[in-house]
Order: sequence, then C-alpha cells, then structure tokens
Amino acid sequence: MTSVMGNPDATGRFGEFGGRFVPESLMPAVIELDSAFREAWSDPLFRAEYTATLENYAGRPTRLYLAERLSEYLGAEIWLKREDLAHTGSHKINNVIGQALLARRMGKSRLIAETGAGQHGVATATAAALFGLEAKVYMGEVDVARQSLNVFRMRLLGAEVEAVTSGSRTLKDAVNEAMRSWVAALGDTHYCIGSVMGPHPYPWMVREFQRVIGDEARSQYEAATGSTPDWVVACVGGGSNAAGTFAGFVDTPARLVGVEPAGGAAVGHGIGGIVHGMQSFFLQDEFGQINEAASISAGLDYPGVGPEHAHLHAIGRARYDQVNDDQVLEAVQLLARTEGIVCALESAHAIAWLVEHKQELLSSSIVVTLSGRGDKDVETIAQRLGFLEGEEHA
Amino acid sequence: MTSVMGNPDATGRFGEFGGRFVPESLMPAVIELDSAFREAWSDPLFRAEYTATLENYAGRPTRLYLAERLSEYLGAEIWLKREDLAHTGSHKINNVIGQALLARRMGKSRLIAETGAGQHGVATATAAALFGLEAKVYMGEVDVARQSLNVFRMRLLGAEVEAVTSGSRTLKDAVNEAMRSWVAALGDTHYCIGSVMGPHPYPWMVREFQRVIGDEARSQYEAATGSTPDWVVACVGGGSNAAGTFAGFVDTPARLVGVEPAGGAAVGHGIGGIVHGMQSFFLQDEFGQINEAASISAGLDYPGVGPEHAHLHAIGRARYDQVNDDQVLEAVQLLARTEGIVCALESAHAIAWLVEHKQELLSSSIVVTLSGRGDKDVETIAQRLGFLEGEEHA
Amino acid sequence: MLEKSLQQLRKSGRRILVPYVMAGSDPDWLSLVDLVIESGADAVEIGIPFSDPSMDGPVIQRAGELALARGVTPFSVLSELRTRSFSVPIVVMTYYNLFHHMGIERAVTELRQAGVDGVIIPDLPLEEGANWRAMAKSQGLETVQLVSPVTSLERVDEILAVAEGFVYGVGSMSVTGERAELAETATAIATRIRPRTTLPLLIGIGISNGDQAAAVVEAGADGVVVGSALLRRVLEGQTPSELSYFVSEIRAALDEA
Amino acid sequence: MLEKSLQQLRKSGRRILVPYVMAGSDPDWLSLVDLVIESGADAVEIGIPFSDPSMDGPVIQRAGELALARGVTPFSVLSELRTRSFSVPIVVMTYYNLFHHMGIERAVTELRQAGVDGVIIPDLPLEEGANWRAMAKSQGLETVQLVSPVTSLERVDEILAVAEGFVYGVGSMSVTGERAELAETATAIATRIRPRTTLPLLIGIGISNGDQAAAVVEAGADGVVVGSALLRRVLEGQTPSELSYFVSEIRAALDEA
Ligand SMILES: Cc1ncc(COP(=O)(O)O)c(C=O)c1O
Ligand SMILES: Cc1ncc(COP(=O)(O)O)c(C=O)c1O
Repeated sequence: MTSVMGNPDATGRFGEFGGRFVPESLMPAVIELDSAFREAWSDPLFRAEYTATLENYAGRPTRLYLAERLSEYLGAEIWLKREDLAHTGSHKINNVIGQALLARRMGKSRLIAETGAGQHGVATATAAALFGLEAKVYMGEVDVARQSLNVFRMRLLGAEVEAVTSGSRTLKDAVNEAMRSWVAALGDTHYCIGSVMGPHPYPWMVREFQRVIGDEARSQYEAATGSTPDWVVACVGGGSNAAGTFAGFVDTPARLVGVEPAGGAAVGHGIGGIVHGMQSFFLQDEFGQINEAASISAGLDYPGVGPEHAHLHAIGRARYDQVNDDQVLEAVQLLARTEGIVCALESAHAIAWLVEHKQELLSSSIVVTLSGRGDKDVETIAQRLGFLEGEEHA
Repeated sequence: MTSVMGNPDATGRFGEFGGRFVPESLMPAVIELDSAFREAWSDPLFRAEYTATLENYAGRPTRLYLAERLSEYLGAEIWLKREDLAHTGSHKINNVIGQALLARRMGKSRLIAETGAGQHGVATATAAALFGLEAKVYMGEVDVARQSLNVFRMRLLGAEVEAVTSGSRTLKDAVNEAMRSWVAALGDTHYCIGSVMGPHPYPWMVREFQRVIGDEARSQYEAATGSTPDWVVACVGGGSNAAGTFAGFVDTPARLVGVEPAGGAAVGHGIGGIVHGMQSFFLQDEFGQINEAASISAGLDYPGVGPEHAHLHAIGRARYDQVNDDQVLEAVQLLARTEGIVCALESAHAIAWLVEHKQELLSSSIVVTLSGRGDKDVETIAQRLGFLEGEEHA
Repeated sequence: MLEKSLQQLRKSGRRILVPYVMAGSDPDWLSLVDLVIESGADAVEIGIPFSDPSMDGPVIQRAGELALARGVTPFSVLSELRTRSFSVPIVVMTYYNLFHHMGIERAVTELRQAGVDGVIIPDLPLEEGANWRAMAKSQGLETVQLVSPVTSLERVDEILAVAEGFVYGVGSMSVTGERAELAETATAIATRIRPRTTLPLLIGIGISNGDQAAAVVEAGADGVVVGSALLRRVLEGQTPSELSYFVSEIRAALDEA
Repeated sequence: MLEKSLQQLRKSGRRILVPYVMAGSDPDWLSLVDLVIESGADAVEIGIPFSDPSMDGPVIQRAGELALARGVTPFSVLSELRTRSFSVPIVVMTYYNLFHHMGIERAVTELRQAGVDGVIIPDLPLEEGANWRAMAKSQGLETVQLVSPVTSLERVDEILAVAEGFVYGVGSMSVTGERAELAETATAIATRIRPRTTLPLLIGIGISNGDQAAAVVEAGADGVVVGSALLRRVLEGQTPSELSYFVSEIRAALDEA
C-alpha cells in the first residue's frame, strides 16, 4: 500500500488487514474482478458513464447542508452530507451503479447481493432494472420481517428476494448465502457486495465507488468555507459510507470518526479474525465463532467491519466510537425536530455521537455523512417510541 | 388576468374560475396573505432565501432524466422531472418551503395543513421543524389508515396529526377541518394549503412556489436538446405539480396534458361549482353536493381541481385525460422495471397516460413530471399485486 | 319582509330571537320549526344540509349528515317549506354551491316560492356576491351579510352598505358551536357595529344560553341567533317540552335584558 | 503420514474413500468415525463446526448447527479426538478463522496432539496460506490444497507445487451437497489434474453414491470424499447398519471400478 487510503497492493492488504480468503472455486472470479475493476477504473469512458449516471439518474452531487438549528443546539457547526437525497434513499446507490456498470462491462447478465436493512438490496434491484440485468437478493429472515417496506420495493423492481433461514438469519448469513450461490453461477453472475467488505478487490472497489461522497463533501465544504472541517463523522456498518467519506478527507487535518452501534461494534468490541473473505475485526466468542450483532438498525447489524477501517484504527488515523439504541432513537428525533430530516437509524448513529461528544466538539466544524433516509425505519421507530399505541394500522 | 398563467387580478380570477369564497371571518386573513405574498414575491431577499433553501436543503434543482429504457419501450423520448428526489419525496416541499418562509415573515408561529397522501403533511411538518414553527396536520381517517408511513413521519417531525372523522373522511374533509380550525387561530397560524386550490391567493401563490419545477425543466431540457419538448405531462390532484410544470412551458408550443384519476376526475367528470373557497370543477351529485373521489392514490382523491386548470381546460391550452387504477398499477411496475424508479401512485398516472397514448406519442419528445417517490405506496401496491400473499409482515 | 318585520320588533323594543333548525335532520323537523316559533322565535333560520359545511362545528355537521343520509335535497326542503306558512320570517342558511348549482335565478325563484324571506350564505363574501344579491333583490329575497370580529371598520361599512334583512354579527372567531363562556368578541362586535347601522343587528355563533344572549343585547345587539345549543338538544333526543323550555329560557333572558 | 498412507494405498491399486463426519453433531459421533472406518474408509475427514460455513450446503450447515447448539468447540473436538486413535489418517476440515483465532502455532500443536494428520481449510487459498503451511509443515501436519474446475492450469501447477496429503479436486461448482447426477466438472477435473501430479487425487463435493464415485475414478481420480450424502443419512437418523451399508456400497463401487 502506497499511502493511507491509496490503492492497496495486489493482495488487497490494508496493513495487516484485508486479503482474499475465498475458496479456490471463487478465486478466479475475484482475480478477474480485480483486474476488470483496475482496468475500468482507469478508463475515462467508464468513469464518465459512472459519473453521468450518478448525476443524471441518482441525483448527485448530493447537498452538503449547513444544519443551522442543529448547529445551534450543539454549539458547533454541523454540515450534513445528504446521501438521504440520493435515489433509493441512501449512499448504497453509488456503489451499486459502479458495480452494475462493471458487471455489464464484464459481460454478466445477473447481479446477486446480500442485504441487511434492504437499502443495498433496493439499490441493487434498482441498478439491475436500470441496466436490464436480473437480480436476486439474499436477506436474513429476521431482516425480511423488520424491513418489509424494502422487501416490497425490491420485488416491485423485479428482483427476487430470498429469505435466508440459516444461522442468525441476519446480514452475516445473507452474505454466506450469497457467496454460496455465487459459486454456482459465476459464469453469468456478478456478486454485488454492499459494503467495503469481503475479499479483495471489494473493500477497495466499494470504497472507490463511494469516495464520491467524500470528494464531493470536501470540495463543497471548501467552496462554502475556504477551508477543511475539524471533524468528519460517519456511521459504520460494513463501513462503506464512512470509507467513502473518509477518502475525501484523509489527507486533510480533519479528525475522522466512525460510529458503530454498541451492539455491533466490530472495531470497538471485536477482535482480529478472518471471515467473509477478509482479515479484519469481528465479534467473536472465545473460540472464534462469529457472534451475532444486535442493534436497532438492521444496516449496522454486521459483526465485522471493512478491513480498511481495521487498518485506519490500527494506525490511529480514524477513531471508532459506539452509541447505543436509546441514543440513536433520541438522535433520530432530534434531527427530525430541529432540521425536518427523518434519517435512517444507521445514519442517526453519527448524530447520536455528536450529542454524546457535545463538549468535545464545542465551536468546531463537523462534516457528518447522513447516509440515508428513514422511511424504511419509521415503523420500527414508531413502535419503539410508542406512536402506534391504540392506533389503526393498515 | 394579463396572460395565460400570468398573475391573476386582485380578485384572483383565472377566466371565470378562482375567486375568494370564504366566510367573512377568514376574509381579512386571505386579503392579508395576498398582499404579504405579493410583497414577498417581489422582494429579491425573500426569493433568494426561498431559492437557497430549496437548493441547499431540499436538493434542488431536481434532475431532468432521459429515461432511455422507458423511451425505447414507448418509442418516444421520455424525460422525467425527478421530484421524487426532492427532500421528503415529492414536489410538495417546494410549496411548503415558500409558505413557511412567508408565514415566518408574517409573524406566524404555527402552520396548519390538510393532507391526503400525507406528502403535503410531511412536507409541512418538515418545514415547520426546519423553521422552528408548530405544525398540526388534518388528515381524513381513511387516509390515516392507508398512508400510515406518512403519519409516523409527521409525528416524528413533531407535528400533531388529527384524524378527521367527518364526511367521507378523506382529503376534502381534511380541507374542511383545516379551514374550521384556521378561523379559530388566525392570529398566530398560517394555513398552508397543499395544492393550487382554495381561495385566492392560494391557487396563484402555490403555482408560483411550484413553478420552479417547470422553470428548471424548461432550461434543463433546453440545455440538453437546444429545443422545447412536444408534450409536457403531469398528474393532477389539486393540480400543483401540473401547474408548476405547465408554468414553465405555457409560452412554448408544447402540448400540456394533465392526467386525472378516473375515479377523481374533476375536469373530466366534474362540473362547475364553488367549494373550498374557489370556483372550479368539482365532482357533484345532481343537487350540488360534493361527491367523494375514489382512486388508488390518496393524493389524487380530491373531488375538485385548482381553478387555473379549469381555466386552462376552458381555453383549450391544456388537455385533461383520465387513467384508471389498473393502468396505474401497470405503470408503476413498468417504470420500476425499466428504470429502477418506484414512483408514487399519483405520479404513475402520468406514466400510465404515456402508455395509453403510445401511438399518438410515437417519436415525440415528452417531459413528464414524476411528482414523488413511491415508498409511501409500496404496501398498497404490494397488497394489490398480491406480493404479500403468504408472507410474514411485521 | 324579513328586514321590515325585524325592524318593527326592534322599534317595539323587543329583542330578537332566531333559532336555527337543520332541515330534514329528522322527519319531523317542521314541527321543530313550529315549536321554536311557539316558544318565542321572531324568525327561524333553516339550514339546508351541504356535503362540505366548512364553517360548521360538530353539532351542525352531524345534523346535516343525518339529513343527507335521509336523502334530503335542496328541492325536498323547499317543497316541504312550500306546503307550509309560518307566522315569522324564514331565513335559509346554506353554502353557496347549492344555489350556484341550481343557477342563481332558479335558486332565488325556488326560495321565494317556498316562502323564504332571506338567506345567509356564509361562503359568499361581499366581493363575490354582487350577482347573487342583485338577482335576489329583484325578487324580494333579502341576503343577510355577516361581519366578523376581524373585519376592519372600513370593510364593515362596505358590507353594511349592501346589507339587507339584518346584520349577522359573528360572535366568535370559530365555526358554529356552543361555548361555556361567551367570547369577548361577541359583546365587542355588538358594541363595535351598533353605531354604524340602523339595521337589526343579531349576534350568532357561540350563543349558547340566556345569559350569553342577554350579554350581547346589553352590549348593543338587537338579538341573537342560536344554533348548536338548540341542535345539540335535538340530536340528544330531548322532548318537545324540554326543547321548548330551552328556547323559552333564552326568550325570557332576552326579554329581561 | 496422510500422504504416505494414501500413496501406499494408491500404489497398491486401492481406490481411496474418505467419508466426512461432523464432529459433535451427535454425542456419539466418534462411533460414526469407527463405523465408517469399519465400512471401508481409508481416511476420515472430520469437520469442526463453524458459525459461518460459507462453502457448505444445507446438510453440512445443519450438522454444524446441531454441533454448535450442543456446545461443541474446537477444543472439545480435539480433546475427544485425543482420547482415541484410529487405524486410518484423520483430516480435519474447518474454516480458517478457528485456527487464526487460536493462533496458528497453537492450532497446529493442538491438532497434532489430537492425532490429526492433515487439514482442509477451504477459505485459505494458495496466496494467503504460506504462514500456515510453514507452521503446519514444521510439525508434520499436512495441509490439503483444493483445485477447482475453474482454476487455470497455470494456477493448478502453482497450487500443486505446495500441495501435501492429497489433492482435493472440487467436483462441482457449488457448495457441499448431494447431486442426483454427477456434475460434468467432476470427471473433467479428474482428467485435467491427473497428468499434473503424482499426489493422490480425490474428488469431493457432489459425490453422492457408488456410481458417481466409480465415474470419477474411471476419469483418473484416486478416490473420493463423501460428505453430504452420508451426513444427510445421519441427520435422518438412519441406523448404524443402514449407514454402514451406504458406505460399503461406495467402497464396493470404488473397488469394482
Ligand atoms: C442508510 C444506511 N447507512 C449505513 C449503512 C451501513 O453500511 P455502510 O457501513 O457500508 O455504510 C446502511 C446499510 O444498509 C444503510 O442502509
Ligand atoms: C406525489 C404526489 N403527486 C401528486 C399529488 C397531487 O397533488 P397536486 O395535483 O397538487 O400536484 C400528490 C398529493 O399528495 C402527491 O403526493
């Protein structure tokens, strides 16, 4: 690796993390993908189509919005990077547009994907529809139930959704199932991983497809203030919105903060391990069995974290903190009531971190990535807050 | 009135339609509002704040997107004006930002609103939160049940939602209830009407706050093609997205088409009447009692239509057609599967019209306003299409 | 005939009581008209139910919904009225769309043929009502104008200039409905309008009992319109004698004021 | 010891049968190991259950889940093995994280002390395995390499260069599981790899019965690994004699091929 958040070497290492721990049956596929991505990413035509699709279709650039009432409340200057306004409602679309274009370039006619909150599944189904590809999405049975809105959206978009009933029936099992099915369909199928995780080149490739968040935010912040922010904050599930954001600021003095859910803090509470094709941090029991993550937000319920985050943590370039479900519910309401933005539970982790660290942040300027909108979560939130009590609910 | 879609005269007439049929108790309020709006709208500072809020906060300009796969399917060039990507998920935010700024300027501390699909209610709750105002939203009990997602969103945003149990318990009754409550709270409350309807100055004011759709689309289309489109199409409930769109193209040769739901076609099946403060077309029985509208889309379930549409129809400048629920369900799926866009049932009326008129439209270029996204409708659609069969549904 | 009759009462020193009855909310509604007349009404306001009564509170809404559910139409109300004559003037209250829908010429004719003396159309303000007023006037139908607590004095005078029958002073910034306490605006508007007109000045909306009625006439009004307070009792199924007692009480309070 | 033993069999002309047993899926699993040895196994592959068996199909997943639910751990499996010795080599199959988590030095030591001769780690490919292989080799633990139907010949040779024990030819582009029909890739990979190595070549994944086993040895393989087909029968609760019959059938088919 040449520099922090530069391109990884051929083995896909970020320091000691990353790599390519896949069965031999998948090895040719990830090697092919690596070279296809390297080639495409250095092809101006590919980049141009990727960028044009994000602009014309997905609504990029998303705004960097100075949240005045929240700023006032926190005594700091809060700039929200509005991925909630991207098509399909989260940053996941950035990555998926990139991978779908790449899949098409590689001659694949079909996408498969795992999904937790359903946002990546919806994004995949969306890109598949847009480019005329087939799509099948694996989703833990538990998540199918708690994110039913997104299940319907995927089906409406023409994707097949398979409820995964093995293991803990959440995101990690959906990843397992997607990998299993990929082996049997390598010829025509691209596995569209939804975060900066999995075997090389995924963590790198997904970060590159998401760096548009950070690159835009950097220049938007600069255009607005002539300077760089003191802090850059994003929630971390697999870590793609955080990685994409950090990539834009890693070479500035900004302090980078990834916010994990207390119930799924792979950096905070995990230890080194090798699962899902990568060496990173994972929640594990004393024997190395992977533990389930458990937080209010399906999209952060992943017991691992992208290997580059493990590295950024190891070298001290980024800080990783946790917030709990109650803080997150408070934060959703705070943002809704001060700024009129109902954000995703995932994104609310970043807001909750601001609230917890109010004293430390006083008078500083902070770019926060609001990774998605909260429509998919409103029912969960309403139930937790008791809004549903005694009400008709169709 | 000076020109088609110009400013109306002091009595708020569009030809024979419009006017200001309100009780004397409300008369000073609508007169005050008229002059406040006139003054604000000609104040560059007000305009600048309105525009800046739409840009920085609501994500404007929304894209004008050439939908290639849909175009291919229809044999015509379809450009979608992507109001679905605006903050809160529909064009309703444009109007509400304008009215909330105006309310603040008038010294009001509270907004009330009626809502059908809930999009205007959510937009109102959003703007209220953003500007630190109180909000109360009236919504027919029937709509509360069928658009529960939006009810939760409004509450999360801090708005009070009142289920209206009088009359048909849908949008028209919510309007009645909002007017009733406004009388009792004129001092501190602005009634934020959600469409180009109600007494003068609302139909004009709301059209002006929505003309940003048409103005943007006009210049985006021109920038992309150097020309103007052959057709401009939008769905019509009260008619605000259509009016805002048409305003940008009324002085071009484009043919303007408003698409009403077959079950709520005030222009198509209504007759002249005077309700909700305005003279226009309404669905009525033989005695002049107002009939309920009944379509699959709550946001178009209004038995009236904005007076300017009645006028555009009367003078032949715009054409108004209808599509039925089945066509709309087909259209939602068509757009989802060809373009990866799950649109609102309201907006799908415009797409359904394209499908029905495919022959007439062959080889022409068409700007279609996609007024909103479909998240709020996914459950309804899934139920109607039988996606829910035999599935767990949390 | 409406104005003349009320002016006579006024000159005779009698306070004016106008109860409101919803046409058709009950098959026997004409008996209720008789009952209120017997109990001391000086004119009766008769509501024709409308699907969207945006200026009415829950009681009058409910009465209207009952009437509509019974199949009552503007024509059915007018033909029932045509079969009867009353010892006091009849004032019809409804929303403008019903007349607009009939066509205003026909509406005025039908109203007159049914023996109606005046109309109250709450959603037809000064600016929009010229055609209607002209047509009505041409057939001797008097159109009552409303003034509200927030109407500027300048505008009050404009309204008074076209007023006929009586002036309807809106007592409360609200829709129709009862109030435990009289709104301050009810006495204030009476005091405010009184010096500006020689027409009978009645206060309505929110007048719920004899004390409140007395208070507004003491403030300068010539009388009151009583709607929801009466209709609520009707909807609750009170007996004719209970209803009569209620109207008589207000009558007495006015007479003593 | 694994390689040497299999090479001897190979030289003696015997086809090699390696059944797969999930450690701890049932309290009596060690009897199952004995049973398959008695029924003709030349080595036994013993699975240590892992929470995320991403290369296994439903049968082996289920067996692993049962074992984990019973509280089985890598250490419990190894200590059970330590109490026993077997007449054939023992090859442990599991995912790399369990060894990584123990630390590779300790893992290798524990495995050796438990009498394990070789390991199959499906998610530890050539590029990532150097440290592990070196450590294992230093203690005489043989690391089996897998080649798949999509591995290029160039890469096959690179893999074969570090291969020990035997070469595991992946018979099917799929996760573990039974197949009604033998995949074409199963015979093709045998034919393809055979000329490139003198190591014993076993085909696994998707070998479900005697006919299929015979077909791959006829195509050039030295034998087969049989996993899901056996484990399904175990999970279904077949009796020892039924299970023995199943293994013996494959043994016979191999011997006759
Ligand atoms: C809105 C949103 N934010 C964040 C995440 C977490 O993913 P990542 O950490 O890869 O950004 C998800 C995952 O579904 C999501 O939907
Ligand atoms: C998405 C969407 N489109 C259209 C409409 C109809 O309103 P209008 O005709 O005023 O644009 C609504 C109303 O709720 C809506 O939510």
